[in-house]
Amino acid sequence: MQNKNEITLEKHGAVMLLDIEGDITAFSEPFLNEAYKNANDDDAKRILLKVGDDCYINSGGIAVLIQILAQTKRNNQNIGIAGLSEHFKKIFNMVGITKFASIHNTVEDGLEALSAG
Amino acid sequence: MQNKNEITLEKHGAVMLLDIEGDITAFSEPFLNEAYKNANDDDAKRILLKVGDDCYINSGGIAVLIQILAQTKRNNQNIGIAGLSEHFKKIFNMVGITKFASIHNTVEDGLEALSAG
Amino acid sequence: MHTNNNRAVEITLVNQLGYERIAMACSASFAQLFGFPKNRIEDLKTIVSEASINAMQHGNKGRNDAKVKVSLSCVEDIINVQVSDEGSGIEEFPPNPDIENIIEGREPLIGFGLFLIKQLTDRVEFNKMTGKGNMVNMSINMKEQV
Amino acid sequence: MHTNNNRAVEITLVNQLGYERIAMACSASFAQLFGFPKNRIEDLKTIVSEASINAMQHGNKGRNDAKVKVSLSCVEDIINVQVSDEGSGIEEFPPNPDIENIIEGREPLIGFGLFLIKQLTDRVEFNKMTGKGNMVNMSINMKEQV
Ligand SMILES: Nc1ncnc2c1ncn2[C@@H]1O[C@H](COP(=O)(O)OP(=O)(O)O)[C@@H](O)[C@H]1O
Ligand SMILES: Nc1ncnc2c1ncn2[C@@H]1O[C@H](COP(=O)(O)OP(=O)(O)O)[C@@H](O)[C@H]1O
Repeated sequence: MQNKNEITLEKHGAVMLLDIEGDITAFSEPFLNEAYKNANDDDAKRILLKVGDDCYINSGGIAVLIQILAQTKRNNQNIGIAGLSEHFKKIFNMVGITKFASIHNTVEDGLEALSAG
Repeated sequence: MQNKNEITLEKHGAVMLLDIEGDITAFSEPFLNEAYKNANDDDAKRILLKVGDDCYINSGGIAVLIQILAQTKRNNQNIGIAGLSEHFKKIFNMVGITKFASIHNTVEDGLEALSAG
Repeated sequence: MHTNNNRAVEITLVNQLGYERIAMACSASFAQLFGFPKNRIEDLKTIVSEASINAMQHGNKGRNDAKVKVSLSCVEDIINVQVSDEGSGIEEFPPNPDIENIIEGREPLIGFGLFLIKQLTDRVEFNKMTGKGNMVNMSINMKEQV
Repeated sequence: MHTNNNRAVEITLVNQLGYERIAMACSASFAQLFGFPKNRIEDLKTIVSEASINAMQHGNKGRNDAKVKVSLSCVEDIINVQVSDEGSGIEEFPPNPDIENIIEGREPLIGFGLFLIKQLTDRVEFNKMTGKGNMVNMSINMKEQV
């Protein structure tokens, strides 16, 4: 079962990029929390999540992401998401995630916007 | 149902390229026969079949192809196939199609080999 | 489980998270056969996924001897998909989730599955009871209704 | 049709050419869940396709009220797939096709389906009879045997 994620952290100037490999489901919770904790240990104020445009995201994964968004809000962090397919852009908009995270077509766009913001 | 093929004929010097869109199954018989007839009307002596590397080929399609190969053999035509995935290269080899048609990775390779041959 | 012979495709899955992907792949392939466009196939995959996960977790309550059944048919550019479990249906429908309330901790983090199903289907009936348990009956049109 | 509760996934298809693609997509997704490599997934898709087409054409003789059942399980890196129809099995096994003879018109153009099944499986049993008809029982290992 492909129930794990590989998440690579990469510092790009003031932005911490979390490059997430794999699907985003309830199983992603420990992996995303660990990566977010590591970003915090590095005192990241601007975070960009990168997902694969062919990854599978379900409501369990959406819940995990919202938990992260609740924390970034409390911690006054700026967070963006890059790489979503058109379908999941639509869904993230429906669910309201776009009120708490900016959506970017590419990692480059996201890094640029977050660096400026 | 995707039970049809679009086959485009293109003359490349001495070689007639039959670019086959769609899956190769028993349903392909009229489309392939028609395209082969058109190639013959043009007096083609060297024929390159191009298939999509993600197309679905089943034993019904293999039978249709073998019928074409029987005719190219009788008509002293030189025939090649380009674009097959690794899986279907293996299968065409298992079945013995490679004894009657040359297999090429790309259309360019196929055109070059058939032009020379 | 009740067998309806007019259904074009029926899939029975073990009650294990992850297997919803198989129902998704099956549904996508089915929709492709009928020439559905990519965006509608994505919608179909999501509703099948969410309904199957709910069937596994809430309907069958995680019991590993239970089954989830997904059945598909297509009539006149409309795909109908039914997802059945061995439970007794939704007892209380949660309100649509309000993300601002959730983020502020004023509302529990639930209800996204049903919300997505309601948003992405063109027609949906919950809590249809069959001989063997609960079923959700969903339809999706080839063309998105605006 | 006989229901074996140990099967992880069961798919029932209408008896119509083209629907074998749904069983293929389902099998591919199943094999992915278990981490099968791409080449073995392609082999699995081909054997499922060929066995399903044979079930539709020869087993169910094209009858459109008949069904084809495909069931999948995975134990220790081996996927087992059973394809059932409502017929009475293969009456006479054709020899492996000899393409030179076929091209020269000395042999009929048949036998490729069974040939591919025999070549691509690691184990196969034809003509297993069930309560409802004929079944072909095929296994494929995660790693190709050399
Ligand atoms: N198939 C089902 N059987 C019984 N109850 C269900 C079923 N599907 C959903 N529910 C109920 O509806 C609630 C909301 O479901 P959903 O929107 O998917 O969110 P979540 O799964 O996060 O709770 C569930 O918590 C459950 O109580
Ligand atoms: N499920 C089946 N039920 C009955 N007969 C079958 C079945 N599968 C195959 N056969 C028999 O075996 C023969 C060879 O099958 P196959 O190798 O697939 O080639 P083809 O379908 O081209 O005849 C068929 O012609 C048929 O007589």
